[in-house]
Amino acid sequence: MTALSASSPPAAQPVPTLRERLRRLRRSYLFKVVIQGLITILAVMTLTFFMIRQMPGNPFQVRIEDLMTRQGLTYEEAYRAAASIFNFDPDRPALLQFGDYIGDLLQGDLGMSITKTGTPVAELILRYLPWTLFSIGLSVLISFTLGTTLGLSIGYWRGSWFDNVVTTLASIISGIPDYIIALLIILIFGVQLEWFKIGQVRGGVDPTITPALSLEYIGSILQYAFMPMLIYTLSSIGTWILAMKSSTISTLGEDYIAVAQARGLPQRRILSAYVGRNAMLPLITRLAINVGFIVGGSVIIEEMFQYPGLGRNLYLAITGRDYTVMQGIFLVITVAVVASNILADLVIVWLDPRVRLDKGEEA
Amino acid sequence: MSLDMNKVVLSVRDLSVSYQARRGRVRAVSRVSFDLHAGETLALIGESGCGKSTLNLALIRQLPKNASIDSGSIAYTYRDGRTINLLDFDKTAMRRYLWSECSMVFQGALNSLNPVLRVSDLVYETAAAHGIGRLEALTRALTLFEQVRLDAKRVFNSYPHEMSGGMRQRVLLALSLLLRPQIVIMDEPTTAVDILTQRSILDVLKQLRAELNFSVIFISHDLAVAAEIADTVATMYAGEIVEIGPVNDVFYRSRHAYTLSLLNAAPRLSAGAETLESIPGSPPDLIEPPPGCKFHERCAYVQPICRTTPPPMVAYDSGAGRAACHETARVLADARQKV
Amino acid sequence: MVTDGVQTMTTTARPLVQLEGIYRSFVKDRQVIPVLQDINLEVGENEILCLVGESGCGKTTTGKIIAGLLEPSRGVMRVADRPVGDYRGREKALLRRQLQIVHQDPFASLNPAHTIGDILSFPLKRHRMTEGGAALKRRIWELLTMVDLTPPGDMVNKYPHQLSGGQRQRVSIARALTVQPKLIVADEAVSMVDVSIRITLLKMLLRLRQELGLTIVFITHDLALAKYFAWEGRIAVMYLGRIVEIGRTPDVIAHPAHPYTRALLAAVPEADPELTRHKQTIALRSDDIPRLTDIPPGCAFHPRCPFYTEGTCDGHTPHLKSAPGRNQQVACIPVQQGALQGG
Amino acid sequence: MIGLETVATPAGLIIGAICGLVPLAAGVYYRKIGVGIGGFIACLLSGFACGLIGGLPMILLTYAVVVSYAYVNRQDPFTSRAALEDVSFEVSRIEQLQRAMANLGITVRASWKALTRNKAGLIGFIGILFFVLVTTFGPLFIEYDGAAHMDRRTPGSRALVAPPSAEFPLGLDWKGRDVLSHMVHGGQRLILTSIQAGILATGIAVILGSAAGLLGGAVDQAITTVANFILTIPAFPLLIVLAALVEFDSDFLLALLFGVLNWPTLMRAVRAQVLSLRERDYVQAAMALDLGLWHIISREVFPNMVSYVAVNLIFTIRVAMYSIVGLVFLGLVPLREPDWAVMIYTGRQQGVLFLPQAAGMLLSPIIAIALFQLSLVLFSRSLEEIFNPRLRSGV
Repeated sequence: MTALSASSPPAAQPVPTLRERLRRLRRSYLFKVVIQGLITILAVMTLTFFMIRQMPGNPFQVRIEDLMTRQGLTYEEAYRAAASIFNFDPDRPALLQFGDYIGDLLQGDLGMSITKTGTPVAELILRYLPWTLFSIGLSVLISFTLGTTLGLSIGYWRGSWFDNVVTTLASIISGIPDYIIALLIILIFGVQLEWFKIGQVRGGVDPTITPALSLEYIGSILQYAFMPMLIYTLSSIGTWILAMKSSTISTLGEDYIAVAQARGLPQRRILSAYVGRNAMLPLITRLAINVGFIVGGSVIIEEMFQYPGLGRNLYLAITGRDYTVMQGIFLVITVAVVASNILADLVIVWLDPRVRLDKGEEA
Repeated sequence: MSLDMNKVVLSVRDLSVSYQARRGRVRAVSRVSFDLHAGETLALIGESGCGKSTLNLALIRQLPKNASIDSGSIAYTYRDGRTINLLDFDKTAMRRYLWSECSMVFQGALNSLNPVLRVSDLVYETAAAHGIGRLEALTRALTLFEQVRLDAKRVFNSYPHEMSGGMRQRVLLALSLLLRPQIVIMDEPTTAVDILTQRSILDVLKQLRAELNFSVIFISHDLAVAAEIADTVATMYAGEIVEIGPVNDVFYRSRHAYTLSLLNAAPRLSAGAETLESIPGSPPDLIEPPPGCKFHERCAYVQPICRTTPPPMVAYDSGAGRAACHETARVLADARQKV
Repeated sequence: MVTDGVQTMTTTARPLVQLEGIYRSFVKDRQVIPVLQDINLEVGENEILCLVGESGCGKTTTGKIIAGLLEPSRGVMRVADRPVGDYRGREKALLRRQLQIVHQDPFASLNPAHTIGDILSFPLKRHRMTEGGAALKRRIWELLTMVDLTPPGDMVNKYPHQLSGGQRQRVSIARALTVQPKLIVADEAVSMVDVSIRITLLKMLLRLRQELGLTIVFITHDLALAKYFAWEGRIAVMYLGRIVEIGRTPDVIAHPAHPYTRALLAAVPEADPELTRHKQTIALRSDDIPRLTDIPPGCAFHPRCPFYTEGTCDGHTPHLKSAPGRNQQVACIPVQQGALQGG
Repeated sequence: MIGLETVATPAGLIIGAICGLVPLAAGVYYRKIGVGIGGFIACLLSGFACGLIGGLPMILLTYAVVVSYAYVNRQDPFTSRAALEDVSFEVSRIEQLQRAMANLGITVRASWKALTRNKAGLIGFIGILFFVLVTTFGPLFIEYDGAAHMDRRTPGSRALVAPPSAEFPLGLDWKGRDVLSHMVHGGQRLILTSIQAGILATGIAVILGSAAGLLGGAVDQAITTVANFILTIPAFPLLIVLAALVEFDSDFLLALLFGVLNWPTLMRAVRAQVLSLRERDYVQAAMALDLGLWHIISREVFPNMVSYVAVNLIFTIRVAMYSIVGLVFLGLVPLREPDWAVMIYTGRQQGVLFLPQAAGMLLSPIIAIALFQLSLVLFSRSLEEIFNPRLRSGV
């Protein structure tokens, strides 16, 4: 303490010292959260790295056997060939492999795909990511907006026939798993009623159309994404409706609503600035958790519709034991979850003046 | 206290309110009648569950959905002399009436303000809802904040959580006068605050009343606060007004056994060692109220007639006050003796 | 920091509980909030002590420390002349039971999942206060009768939500009595029940004190109630974590010494129109209570005090001392110097 | 798990019948014959389904219900309005037992009342009961049709799969097997595994949440960190990886794995509940009365958490079923027939998804799973009412 005060007398130094700045930085919310996030991501990477390599059915051995039987190579020859194809040395201890991996990762290199020989994982991920981001992002947006609006209205006019119908539908929908909904839609509307052609709902876009910023191309994207998006929306909207309804009802019990009504404010003002905004607050955190859940859960839906997003390719990587791709996709999903949590915190701060980011400063 | 006794602002007649509970219909307010004069402060006192809050909500027609007004009328006289029955108003008319003619100060100061809005938002939106421009609203609000002894500019840009309980209560008080209403209803405005805060609110209220001359309906369970600020006091028991009259009459010459019992149960700071008597039993069930006088089961003055016949409201002193008690004479004698 | 100038006011009876230089702070959002600072207090056997003050003054924390629900951060609490830390084993368990608390909120103080019979039988069974089922029932019957919950047989099978607020507080008191305590802390025990029922509850507490030789620490923000309840005992007025005045109730109420006590007493409305309208109030220099994280130096009341003397009040922390011409002790330097008369 | 995995046996029928005699006799004795017969049937069925493990608790419950009816009008000296001197506090052991039984019965009846009061909950309960009964007793009446039937091919058709007909109410699957038999035989394991998984996840969450909330400090810190960590990893993909890692020869292992991955959300909620309950006045009073930590956990904190935990148990069972069916759907766990999820998987694998005549084979398990999940959701509505003491005491 004495050393510090001797080196920096307060009057002589109006500019904050480096130490002071560092302390401020260390105290700031964003810094803390980003560090925590990075630690979490690192931990997830470590866990998945070693777990993935414990999975039975090593792709390296599979390829060696393949080379031996197909091309009649000896084990040594096949081994060397496979090692050069995979661009990694299976004899190297796992710990050192992990060190290499993290080293590469820090340089932005996610490694090469094992099964898709010669393709960098980063390139693959960049290829899958837009589809998932587009379909899931848009559906989450739609189902959240629509769900909270519906939930708000049935909460506000609760007890009406509209409330009863929507609540019943919402509880039914929220109770059924997404892939079951998907199967039901395909079987009932596609196969039995033949409202749409099932063959069409495979892939991300009509392969015959050249990618361009044309109406046709975008239309095709929308057409192909329609089914997965419909299912994401349907499977999550019920939860939003019910959550918003209960949040609305509890908000309606607050005194400030009664005061607002007594002040003679118009109904739309009360609904938006009073009921809506306050009822929405607890749902924001749930939204963040939901993003991670949906990205994880999209595996089945994307596989079902052969949608070329992250989920389906994660599934393919897992079944094909493509270590590096699996690792890369896990990284992306983890980053998404961490980022959406931070984003949710920021949104809450923006919406709720009571919450301050730097909690240490305010009483 | 100069009351313009000729001008009645609010006239409530035979108002009954009931609501549906699980076990049956609760008659929360029954046959309540009173007049509120211009500039008068009327204190409604009673214990929890006596119907004072329900009455309050009925006066601004903000009753919950399971409640309904069964009978009666609420006549309001505008400044220009027009008189209307509030119960005839539709939603839009009621919305326009609220706050510009009759505003409210609620009990929970923290919960009465929307946590996500600034005080300035509250001012502007209230003004906008009643067709008052922003500039006009701003000047009025700043003047009022000064009058309630707040740091006007700072408070104007604050969020509720940045203010103390006393400040919030004063903001609400100022806000209630923003549209210059004739009536302000105050529901336990000093119950949840500390003694010194209560003192400053009472002082501010007295001063504002003198300057702006509005009428107040003051709802409280606290006899002392009522004694301090009320011109007229009404005691409520089991949904009925059992006694109403000038403050000195009610406090010194109580004519209803319940009023006197309440007074006998209230400790006084200046009285030295005192013997207090509380009222035995608990308030009656309002789903199946007892026959006769609703207070008879707990009353020290009970007579056979009290158990069977509801006492009529009897006016005294040429209509200055009224009480509904079979044993007025004995109660009055005891009250006089006490003073 | 127990300063040498501290004197604790001795009570006439043998002291049951003594607090010596008690400090207590809480940490919230990485900030230390000093709730109690240098509390010195004695509670005599069979005495009534009333702690009054506004919210945040530390009266509840003091009550919890006396009831053994909180440990002081610093300072010593003695029971029957022995520091609490010296009690071990069975003695400690016994001590634990001798100090009981009755909470404010009748709706929160009883577990909604249990019947009244259960609530009373748990401590009786746990501490083997009775032998066998019949004795247990007899004891429950007695306890319920003791707190005027009659007929007891109707009460045992009821759930808390089936009782009124006043009845619940009676159950709380009966529950505290199951373990035969010596001291009960009544933390705002009647502030949430109706005016008409309060007095019955207070009278019952006074009667139990007589019958069972209880010591009662009564915590309230209502001065009139404090005056009524503790007329035979003492009142301690607290402000921002310190006791600013303590003495026999009639002395404190009729001749308050500390400016804060004077302001409080002057601010209380009375249920008497003529009296309350002509009461002389004391104008404070500020209406805002400082935050506990930001307690003013010197006398914590000095930024609001109408009798503020520059140099004295903001420079020196006053300690409880007897003042000239006063029967009570007061923590105000001008009063101690005899500068402020009247009150 | 023995009790859960036992299938209906004739021996169980005898056990059930013997057990049922107790409430029947009580019913006759207390002149509540109708209730006695109801108790007899209940004991018979549950004994039939689970042997002694189902029979004994059912005796207790149904006997208690019969006794409680008789007990209500009984004159109890303690609850009378007599004066202290006139009351005899002495009660015999038998009388004590009787009273305990009556209290249990009153609780059961009140729960039943709470259940029937909420219509949605009752529908959910009936739905669950339906599936449990069908999958438990169905196998006794419908034989499992496991072998391929080339002979059932309808003339002119290329596949064996067939839509519902009079002979096969739910149609034939891709090997020409009776779908109904697969439905009846293929649900029990899925339901039981889901319940096990749900119970494990809830159990872990409650234990860790209570520990974190009550003990605080380092324990709290550690548990919360681990929970946050698990929450960050997407559960389902992780389950896929782990499914490849662990060879699922036992259903219990699958359930355990699910439990290990799915406790954090509920744990956080339980921890928050415990933290808030710990500050309640009645818990403080229990501390002042020195009632002990165990009493505080089991009698003060837990009863007020039960409804919350029960609702979450139902929710977790749903998620477990979702995950298990999902794993089967992707072909990531060893497939064992008969099983609803395997029916969907093979249906899709065999390319009959787009055959209109395969509707019976695919829709049956899909609708069954959807309905079962729906029943769970609806039933959870009632749970809150059943566990709320306010409503429970209102007999």
